[in-house]
Formats: sequence, structure tokens, C-alpha cells
Amino acid sequence: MAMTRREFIKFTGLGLAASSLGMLGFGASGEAQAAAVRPFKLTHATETRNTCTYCSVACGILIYSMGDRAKNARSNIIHIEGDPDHPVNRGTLCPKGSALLDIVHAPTRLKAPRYRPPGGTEFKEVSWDFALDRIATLMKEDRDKHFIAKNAAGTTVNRWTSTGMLAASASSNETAYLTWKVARSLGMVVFDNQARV
Amino acid sequence: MSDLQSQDYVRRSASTMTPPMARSHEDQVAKLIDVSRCIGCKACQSACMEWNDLRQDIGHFEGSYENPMDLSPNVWTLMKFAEYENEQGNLEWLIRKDGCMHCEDPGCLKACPAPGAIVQYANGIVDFISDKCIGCGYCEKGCPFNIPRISKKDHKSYKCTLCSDRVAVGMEPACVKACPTGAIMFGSKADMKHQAAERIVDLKSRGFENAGLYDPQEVGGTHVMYVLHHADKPSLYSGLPDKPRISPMVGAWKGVIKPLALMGIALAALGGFFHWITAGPNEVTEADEEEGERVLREGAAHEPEKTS
Amino acid sequence: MTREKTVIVRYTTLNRVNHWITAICFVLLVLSGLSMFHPMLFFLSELFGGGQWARAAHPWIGIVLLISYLGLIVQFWRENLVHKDDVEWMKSIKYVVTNDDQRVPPVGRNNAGQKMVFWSMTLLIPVLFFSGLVIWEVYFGAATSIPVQRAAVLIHSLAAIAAILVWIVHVYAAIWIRNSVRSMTQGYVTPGWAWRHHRKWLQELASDQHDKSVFRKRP
Amino acid sequence: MTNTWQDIKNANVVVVMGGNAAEAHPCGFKWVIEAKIENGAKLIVVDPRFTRTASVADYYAPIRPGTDIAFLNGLIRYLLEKDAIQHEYVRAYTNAGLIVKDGFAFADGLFSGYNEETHSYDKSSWDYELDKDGFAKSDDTWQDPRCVINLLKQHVSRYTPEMVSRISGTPQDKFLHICDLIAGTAAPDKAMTSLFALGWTQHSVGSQNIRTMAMVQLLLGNIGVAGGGMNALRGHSNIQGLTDIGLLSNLMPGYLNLPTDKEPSFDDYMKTKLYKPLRPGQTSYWQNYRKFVVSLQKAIYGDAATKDNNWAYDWLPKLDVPLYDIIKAFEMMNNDQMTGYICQGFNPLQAFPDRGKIRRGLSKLKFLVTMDPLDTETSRFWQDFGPQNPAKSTEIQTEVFQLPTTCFAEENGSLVNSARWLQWHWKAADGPGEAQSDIWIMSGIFHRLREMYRKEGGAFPDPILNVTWKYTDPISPDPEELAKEMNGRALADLTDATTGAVTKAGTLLDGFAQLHDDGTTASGCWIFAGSFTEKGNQMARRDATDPREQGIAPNWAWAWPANRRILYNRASADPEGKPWNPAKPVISWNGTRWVGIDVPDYGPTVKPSDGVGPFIMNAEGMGRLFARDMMADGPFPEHYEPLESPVENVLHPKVSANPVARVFADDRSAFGSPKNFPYVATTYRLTEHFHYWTKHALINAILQPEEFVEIGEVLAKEKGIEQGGWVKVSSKRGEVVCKAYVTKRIKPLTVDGKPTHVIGVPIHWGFTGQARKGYGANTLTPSVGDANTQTPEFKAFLVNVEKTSAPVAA
Repeated sequence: MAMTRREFIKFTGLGLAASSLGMLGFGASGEAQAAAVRPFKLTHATETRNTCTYCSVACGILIYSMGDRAKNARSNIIHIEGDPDHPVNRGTLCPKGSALLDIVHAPTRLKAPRYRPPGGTEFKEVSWDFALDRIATLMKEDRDKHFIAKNAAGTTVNRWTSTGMLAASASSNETAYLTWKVARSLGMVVFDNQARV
Repeated sequence: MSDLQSQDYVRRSASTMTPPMARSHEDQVAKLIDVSRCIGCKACQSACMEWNDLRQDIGHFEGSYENPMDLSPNVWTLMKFAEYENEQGNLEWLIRKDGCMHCEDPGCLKACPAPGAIVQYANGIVDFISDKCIGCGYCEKGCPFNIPRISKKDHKSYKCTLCSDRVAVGMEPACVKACPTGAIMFGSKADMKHQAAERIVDLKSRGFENAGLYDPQEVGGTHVMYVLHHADKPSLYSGLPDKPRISPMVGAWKGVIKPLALMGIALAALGGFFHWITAGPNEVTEADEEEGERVLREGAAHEPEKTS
Repeated sequence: MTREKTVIVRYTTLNRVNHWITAICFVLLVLSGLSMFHPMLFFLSELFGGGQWARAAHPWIGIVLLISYLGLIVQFWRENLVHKDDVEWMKSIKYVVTNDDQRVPPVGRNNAGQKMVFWSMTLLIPVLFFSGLVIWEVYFGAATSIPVQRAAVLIHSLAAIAAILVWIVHVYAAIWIRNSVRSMTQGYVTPGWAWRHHRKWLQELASDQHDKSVFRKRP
Repeated sequence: MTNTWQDIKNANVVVVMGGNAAEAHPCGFKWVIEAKIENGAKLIVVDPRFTRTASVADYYAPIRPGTDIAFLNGLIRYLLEKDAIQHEYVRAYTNAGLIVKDGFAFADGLFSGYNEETHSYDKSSWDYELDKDGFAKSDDTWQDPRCVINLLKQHVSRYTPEMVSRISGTPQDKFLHICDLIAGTAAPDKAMTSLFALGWTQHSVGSQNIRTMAMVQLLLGNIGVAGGGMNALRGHSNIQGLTDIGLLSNLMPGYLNLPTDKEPSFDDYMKTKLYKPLRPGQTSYWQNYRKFVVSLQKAIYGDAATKDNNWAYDWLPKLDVPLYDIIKAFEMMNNDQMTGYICQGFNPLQAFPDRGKIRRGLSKLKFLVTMDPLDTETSRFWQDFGPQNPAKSTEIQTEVFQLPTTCFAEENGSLVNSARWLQWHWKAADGPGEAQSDIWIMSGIFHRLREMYRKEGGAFPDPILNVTWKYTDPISPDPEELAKEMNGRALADLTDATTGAVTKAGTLLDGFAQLHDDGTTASGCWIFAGSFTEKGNQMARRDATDPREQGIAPNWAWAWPANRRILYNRASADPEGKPWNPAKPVISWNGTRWVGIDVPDYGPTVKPSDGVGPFIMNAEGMGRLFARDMMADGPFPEHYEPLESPVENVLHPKVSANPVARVFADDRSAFGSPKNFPYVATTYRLTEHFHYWTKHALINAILQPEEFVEIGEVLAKEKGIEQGGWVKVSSKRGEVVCKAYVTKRIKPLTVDGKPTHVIGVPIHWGFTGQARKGYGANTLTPSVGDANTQTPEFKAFLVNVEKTSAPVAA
């Protein structure tokens, strides 16, 4: 059985045949010029000015969120970077500040009030009303029981020492001021913040 | 090309076509890493992960501040820490941000077999175009700095893009912006070299006689450059290559062997073809058949005949 | 003529199946390999469904090829042992290429050229296999250092080119020596073919000592 | 900070001691780098470890934790001996020439007036000799042996370079080289800045550490000038603000003191606040104390605070002890003296010393409320997490509430940074799930309590019922309304005495100068007056213009007090009002008034010839080289060993540690001895993490995933500890099993002739969040409070270290 001339060409010319396949659009030459950089993701994101929540250098930050605050769009923070206008950080951020996105979206962010009864082995979700009612009741019980209106010498002292409070270190002045008002109006003196640690 | 307006490419992996040349006036960019200002805070790493949506698995402490332990498809830049005792017996903590150097003559691009999977833009950035990447790992072999890493998940190669998406819209890369001490700067290559020269003068005045710029000419210079206190010994900085160059093996493989091989193959095929049309096929003749039949018939009784 | 048409089985069914598995693998490897070797040939990867597929399939095909070729070695190593006739044959190579068979000394089952193909492949295929393992990124990317991989990739390429050249010779020889292809497709050669190309082999077959099952009627 | 972050760039020498600025405040540290590059500054780092700051330093010296005062007193001795002080500054602006009373003395580690039973001083002898007008006597020639500078010379004479090295382990040559570099800034046109943080505060002598460097800075003339100052790099984004607003047991907003039992009436209270100048003509803000208090009470209690009820003075709680700080709170819990505790954005189980004691204390509470965006360890103290938190849930009777709050990105409001800038920030998105703002939660608790008191009555309901709550949305008051309330407004038409300008009732005030003590003004925090005026929210200003690029940016946000950026800036000019450094003037006298790039910290038209001192917070108007009665542990700083120390105090072995440090009896029994715990440990932060928060953030957990300690190569070799191997670090109070980082960066120090090893213990790991579980450094630390501030001694204590294997069930 003899191989025809045509067969031979077919055999050795596979490359040639395939190259014509390329011309038919199989090859890469058609899309060769479509190389593209990743699209810039902030083009229409909403920019909000804020301050880094960590140390007291208080770097200016720009928070970028998805959605333009239209009624039907829920803002979702997608990126945070330094504010170049800020006179201290001038756009820079440290490794903590650069990762603020991950603290905003930490899987361990709390999403609902939880309560653990005496001797309980786990938390259970409760309503805000339950939590705040119960807290207020416990506070009042204790205050009414242990409030010191006058000391041994008979001086009016109006202090409450059996319930204490630690105030935050990253909350705003406005939160702090309101907290101070509430705590002191109750006569609370075991009251401190994180200044030392 | 319409989507590459600001970053026309000048090199394209595995391509036989000529890149667009007309728009020749774009400034070359460069990132200058001033190791003498670096405090090793990893802000660059953090900003890189955040901007590029990269999250490596949480590792372990392994006896160094270096974490993660190596570059990976999810780790495009990495602080490397070296504790070095100098001749005076004083400790120096040499901290270097490792990552793609964006070589002027990129070994990865040279080695890459997939057309357009690696491109170099006119501004000098070397970028991996993932949808074209075939995951062969040749870029790893081509790179003189041991940078690209292939993903086990999608078998694509990854490395620093110099935030080509940010640069394309006129911003600096994320690591550059974040760097708290200005140890990473970004601008035109000319400006960065000028900046480096000033820094080197300052470092020399502070006793670092061998301070200098790391912009290795063996790879045509790089678009990521270092200011080093010990430019005479780059390898002190966690093994920064003293004389980086595209391996001669890669050079041979992607250089001379490629055309020679194809030529050889073509010549062999052509040789066959011309042999066919000159000598022609070697056909069995009727006489041969008869001789053959005869041998079979006579079997062992006959002595084999001598050919004349 | 009343003479019975007898033919000689040159390659058994097993021989042929084994050979063609090897051949198919080899062709696929050449196509996928060349697609990654030279940008001009990258289009070949489309035959495999794109570059990723070509890259992924290539090493697996290589494994099949290696196993298959081991089968060929087991079957053919004996008849490819070098013989003093081979030297004579090589000396008259110019008569071989000019089809001047009368001046070519008679050889046994395989001539020196065929043996060279066999032994070249026997050398090159393991080289390709092991150098290929080193650069098989998916599984062995971390097993060796980059410099070792660089050497491996170079060795792999050179070996592949050598193998392709050998293969071209092999294929062309099969076409040029008419009816050789049939021996590997249908398995038999005619006595005349054997007389012309492997005379000693024919005589050996014809001798008393030899098992006569290699002869059969021509289909 | 006395100066701004950017102002650091004006320094000629930057000393980082008692802190690790590069690591803890990287973005602020850029200005140190800027000083190096643009101003040719030298950076000096003194630290037990070769830190990230040291990695870019021009000069580094090691020091044993807890011996900074020895080092700095040695430095003062060097400066005085070499006469490397800025004479004119010291003479005019410090109390160097004032004469100290005869009774004051120092011997064998104790100052005059020590009471062994109460562990405290009677400080009456720590004062100046007064003349017949009540002014301090002075000798400008410094000849009098009782003048401050001579007493100081005598006090520091013991701190020879040999002694400094013997105590601190700092090699003498390194110590002297640093002294020499620092001495160079005594020139009037040279400045040194001191950057410090918890590395100085978290000691039983924390306040004195800082004070000693402040004295150095006064001697060098570096306070008030550009590129100078004492710059405390505060740790949290708004800890300055919380302190400013008085969220401390003894404070009210604007650093006003909460009354004590000894001040039964408002008059008694005001008597102790009376300002008596110690030098002729001296002025001070504190002259206005009564205006501040009355305006505060009007802000808190509104119409209910009247002249007749002494501005509701009785409604303020009165303290029976100086402080109810956190260490005391946990002592009280452990003694069954507490029922409930509310932790707002605070995680004491991680943050306070002696973790075991914290856990036991929380277990004794009836209820614990946590308000936090994150799942904190404190809120789960009752849950068993294996060796990292062994707890028997069923035996713990505490009711626990875990309330989810919004975070910085989800609220409007202002924060005060280290440089006292109030910066406004804006909400970017809603919080997750049902999370609510702290304002909403505090309001919710308050409304419920008030309703109950209104309906049921109870213990002294008056302040609760009368506190002002006139917010547009009482359920969740708008931060802007609260900010305006702090700024203050006129309650009646006010007429300015000098200009005659009228401020209409109801308008926001422009500054605290407008405050009155007759109930016609209200201001929730006098130092913030001017932050939110009729011109708008000054805290939201974003003009970054910086005249001469000197690092002031006066129109960016707003700084208290009165938008002043550099405190004591009068001291930047010489007595005639000419800047010490003509290249970098801050303010100067132009013949009629003080002008410059900053708001003068001084009467704007007070003539230089009036001789008013620049340190107007002090009664003598001078910087104090002798602290009078302001410090609990002495008017001069003295080296005391940490409570847990490997050696005795070589200066006075009988008084080894700070005699007035605050230690509770049960805590004293939990101190270890060098026999069992031979190594000095110090805790610290890593730049990849922020306290116990960022272990919840994936990126930071990736960057530094697991608990470890740092051990020098020499000790590691001695103990057979491998790089990255497991070790057990133990103190008398507990043990931590973690990885070892064997490093060249910690070298053994020769202390009193003996090799002393230091072990570094980063603090960041706990048992919630993304990073790997850890024991927490506070498992090891002792419950000791600084004598002045009760800041815990986290920076120097004793441990042992052994090679071990991985913890089970970790």
C-alpha cells in the first residue's frame, strides 16, 4: 500500500494546516491586543473623610464605599486609604491603618446583643430591649442598695462605688461627653479609661 | 489597545508582532525603595493586600518578623529582615521590601511562552495578564530575582503589578502611598534617580561609605530601585542578588536555541522532502519479491546467496 | 501464477498497538510542547483547548508515552542490539540514501539506522521525562531550586528538539522505504520487502530452526 | 505632646527613649525621618531591645528596663558639669534660681517627710522660701547653696558615668557619646525633641521618668521652641480626648478636679483651687477655675444648676480616696466590693496586669456589660478556651451582656490626637446587623434608669432627673449637638468688658475667655471652647496651609486650648521677645503684641518687660527643675529599682524600690524573686498590631499570626532554646507557652558586674479573633501602680524561661 503524495503533505504539513486554523480565528493573534490593566475600582465609589481609629497620630483616611448613597443602595465599605491632604500622615498609613477594611469587616464584629445568664455555658442572642431593660434594672438595684449619700462624718458625698465603668479609648469626644454625663449623674466614681495602657 | 491608552505596551511575551511604537513620549516610572529609611513596618505589605484583595492563609511564627514566610500568589510584596553585625561589631537590622523589580529587560517576559501573558508598558511596568497565563512556570525560571509564584488554585502566575490600575489613572501604587516614612517613593525614573543621589550623599555623610543605588544594568536597569547603605554587598539584604542577570540557560533556551531548533526541524523536514523528489521512494521490485519467495521456498536448504 | 502469496508478520498486534500509542503520544507532545516552545507555534495549543490545557495535558501525555515506550523497549531491545553488520551498513550509508540497495550489505531484522532511532529514543525519552518532572510546576514546582529548573528546562528543550529530529528521520524513512508503514499498520511485509531491506532476517526466518508462525497468507 | 507631629522635622536631635516611635507610631515617625533628611538631625535610640526605631537610628544604646532615671540623671550631671546648658533660658524661664525651704532634704533614698506607715510623703517641706509678699525668693546669681540649681547639682552628683553604667548596663562609652550629642542642643538655635510613650509611663517611676527628661529639656532650652518639647506619643485614637473630657475617676471635663470628701461645699472646693502667683505679676488660666466649673455645671444641669444650689455642687460625687482607677477597681472586685462593671470599648482581661486576678475579679461580679464592635476576651472571660482561658462556666455567676456597637467608620464625631487637635470625622456606612452607637446605648440605659427613678424613686434621684437632655433626638443625640454643648454658648446677652461687643444669648462661644461664673454661660468642656462656633464646626476645617512649612498648619482642624499648636511657645523667644532660633520662629514680640505662626501661649499684649513667666500653668510661671509638691515621689527624680528587680538598688539598698509606689498587699505577695525568676522581662507592642484589636483583622493576623517572645542569642544558647522553638515563660503570677524568637537584637547587659538578660514579651495575643490563640502577656505582669498615676509596671518585671513543647489543645 503506497502513501500518496497528498497524504505525505498532510503528514508533514500538520503545522502549516494548523497555522491556517489560526487565521480562522483559533489562534491568539486576534485577541493579542486586548491586554488590559485591571479596571480602577474606585471610579464611582463614594469617598468619606474619617480618622484612623488606632493610635493618636490620628491619620486622616478616605473611606470608599460602594453605592452613591442613593435611596436604594446600601453603602458598603470597599477600600480605605490615607488622606493625602492630612498634614500629619499626608496619605500614608501604617500596617494597621492600611488594613482598616479588615477590622470594619472582621468576622468577629458583633451583630446582635447577646446575653449569658449566671452559670450559662454560652451566649444567646437577645433583643436590645431585653438587654437594656435588664442592665438598667441591675444598675438601679445596685445603686439603690449601695449608694453612699453621706459619709461617716455626715458630709454629703453622693457617690456610687459598687458599679464601675471603663470608657472607651476610640470613641468620639461626643460619646465620651455623653458617657460622662450619664456616669456622673449616677454618682459613679469607679470610672476610668484606657489612658495608662 | 483602546483600554491601554495610558500604558501602551512596548514588550509582549511570546509575540511575533511588533508592539505599537508611535506614542513614544511616555515617561518611564520607577519606585525607589530607600532601605535606609525603612522601618520594616509592613505597611506596604498591608496596603498591597488590601488594594489588590489578597489574603494569604494565616501562618505561624517561625522565628523572624518575616510573615508570611515567602512571596506567594497572594503575597506580592514581603518585608525581609536580616540581623547583620558590621565590622565595628554594631548591629544593623537590614530590612528590605522584596517584590517584583520591573526589569527593563524582564526575564519573566523573555521566558513566557504564552502570547501577551506578560507585557511591559511604555512606562516600564511589567504586568501579568492573567487570562493569557497558562501556568507553565517559565516566568519563575526567567526571573533573576525569584519573584513570580504560580497559584495552586488557578495555575496562574502572580506578582506585583506596580498597581498598574492605579498608575493608569494617575495615582501612585498602594505601597508607595502607604509607606509611613517615605522609604518607598514613586515618580519618573529620572526623578527617582535624582532623589537617590541626594540620599546617597546624606548616607555617606553618616558614615555609610558604600551607600549607593541598586539599579542593576545587567537587566537593563529596573523600575524598582533600592538605595542601599551597603551597595557593595547587596546580598546582605536577605539575598538581594549581587549581580542579577537573566540566567544564561534561560538566555540560551529563549535566545539562540529557539530559532536554531525550528530551523533544524524545518531543515530536516525539507531534507526529507528534497530527498523524496531527488532519490525518490525505495520500492520493492518484482525481482525482490521473487527472490524473497525463493528464499522462503528453499528454506534452510539453501545457503544464503551473496549479493554482488 | 499458482504460487501462494505468503507474507511475513513483522510486527505483532501488540507491537503495533504499543507503537501507535507511543506515536500518538509523541505527536501530541510535539504539538503541545512546540506550542510552549516558540511563540510562532503557540497556536498549536488551541488544538488542546488553549494554553492552559496544553500545559496541563503535556506532562500527563508524557507519562503515558514513557510507560508506552517502556513497553517498546521490552519488546524490541534484543533485536536492536548492535551487531558488526551495523558497521558495514553505516559504511555504505551513501548507497542507502541513494536507493542503491544492491551495494548495501545485507542486514538482519533491523538496520543500524533503525537501531539508532530506537536507542536515541530510549535515551531521550527518559531524559525528557525526568527533566519534565522537574519543571512540572503543578506538582514539583517546589521540589527543586530554580537554577535546577532552569537547567531542566534547557535540557528538556534540547532533548525534545533531538527527539523531534529523530522522529522526522523515522517518519520520513517509513514513507521513503515503501510499504514500511504497512508493516506497522497491518503488521506484515512481503518476502520481497524483507529480501530487499532485511535479507539476513528473511534468511533466518526461512531456516529450519525458526518458528514458522510468522508466515501467513496474504489477506 | 507639647508640639505637633510635623514639628518634629525642625529638630536637630531626636531622642527616642521610653518608646518605640517607629513601631508604634509609624506615620508620626515620618517627621523624624524628615528631620534626618531635611534638617540633618541625629536620631538617638535608647532601648532594652534593638527596635525598629533603632534600625534607622544614628546611634543606639541598650539599657536595662526600669533604669531610665539613672541614665537621665547621669545626663543632667554631664550637662551641668560640662556647663552644656542654655544659660539665659534656664535663668529666665526655669526655677533654677529660686530658693528652697530649709526643711527639704534627701538622704538614703528618701526625701524629707516620709511616712513609713502610709507609704507616702508629707510634702510641706518641698517648697520655696517665700518672702513677706508670698513670692518665692530667688538668687539670680545662683550663689545660694539652697537655690534649685545647686540642690539639683548635689542631687545628681552621685550619677557618675560609672554609676550610670553600673545601674543601667549601658556601656559607658555609649552613654557618654549620647550625652555629647544631646549637649550640642544647648545652643539657642538648636533643638532636641524627646519622643516617648508607654516605655516611660508603665513603670513604678513612670511620671518621674518623663519629668527627668523634661528637666533635661529645660536645661537645654528646648521647651516651647520649634523642634523641641516633650512629646508623649499617646496610644489610642481618642485617649487624649477621653482624658480631656475627664473620663477618669477624679476628673471633670477640662482637667477640673472632681470634689473630694474634704470639700463639702462649693466654697471649700474653690478655696483649694485658688490661684496664688509665686512671682510678681504672674498670670494663669487657673485664675478662671470658677468660671470653668460653673459653666460646666450649667451645661450638665442647665436651669437646675443655680446660684442658690451652688450650681448643683452636691450632685457631683465626692471622692474619699485619691483615685478609683482600674487596678483599684479589680482589687475591689476581688474583695467582693463591686456588683457591676461596664466595659465600653475596653478589654481589661487583656489590658490589665495579672490576668488571673482580672479573671477572678470579673467572676465575682453580679453583672458585666461590654459594649464593643468586636468579640472581646473580656466578654468571654467565663468561657473555657483551654490553657489560654481556663474557666468553669457553670461556676461563674456573672450575668454578661455583649452589646454590639458601631465603629469609627459608622459614626460622625471628633477625636483628639496626640497634638491636641480635635478632628471631625464622617460616617461612611451603617454598622453591621443590629449594632448601635455608644451614644444610642448610653442614652438607652440612661432613659430607662431615669424612667424608673421617676416612677419608683430610689437612692438620690435628683441628679438623674435633672441632667439636661435637650437634644433634637433624645434617643440618639446628634454628635454635632453634643459638640456644641461642649463648646458652650451664652445663656444671656454678654457684653465684652474691653471691646463692648455683645454676644447674644444662645450663640455659640468663640473661646473660654468668654466664660462667666455667674451662670450666664454654659460649656461642657472649657478647653474645647472655640471648637464649634457660630462660624461652624472648627474641627472640620481642612485648610492644610502651613506657613514657612514649619509644621503648624494652624487652619487644619482645631487644637485646644484656643487653637494653640505649640504649648509654652512664649519660651521660643528670649526674654526680650526675639526668637532663640531666628530661622524657625514660633512667636515674637513686634513692639505692641505677640505675633507669629501660632497662637501665643501668653497674654497677646503682655510686654516682655512685664516679666511674666512663659510657663503660665505654673504659679511661678517657670519651668520646674524642682517640682515643689506636684509629684508623689519627690521633687527631684531618683532612681528606684522596679518592684521586681534582678538587683538591689546600689545607691540605697534599704530603699530599693519607689517607696510610694501603689501596691496592694495581696499583689506584693505575688512578686517573684530573682532566685526563681532570674530574667528581666519587658512587654511591648509590634507595629503589625494594635493592642488586642487587630488580631480580629485578617491582614494583621496574617502579618503577625502567633504569640512569641524575644530572647537574646546568648541566653537561648545557654538554655538550649531553638529559633522558632517552644518556650515556657513564667512569672510568680502565671505562665505563657509560646514560640521563641532568638535574636541578635537583645544582648546581655552587665549590671553591677553581673550579666543580665532581657526577654521581650509582645502583648497582642488572646483567644478571640483571627490570629492564633495566645496566653497574653498580662498573664505574667505584676499589679503595681506608678506612684503618681497608678499606671501599671508593664515594662520591668521578672520571669524565668525554659524550653518546652507545644501546648496541648492549643
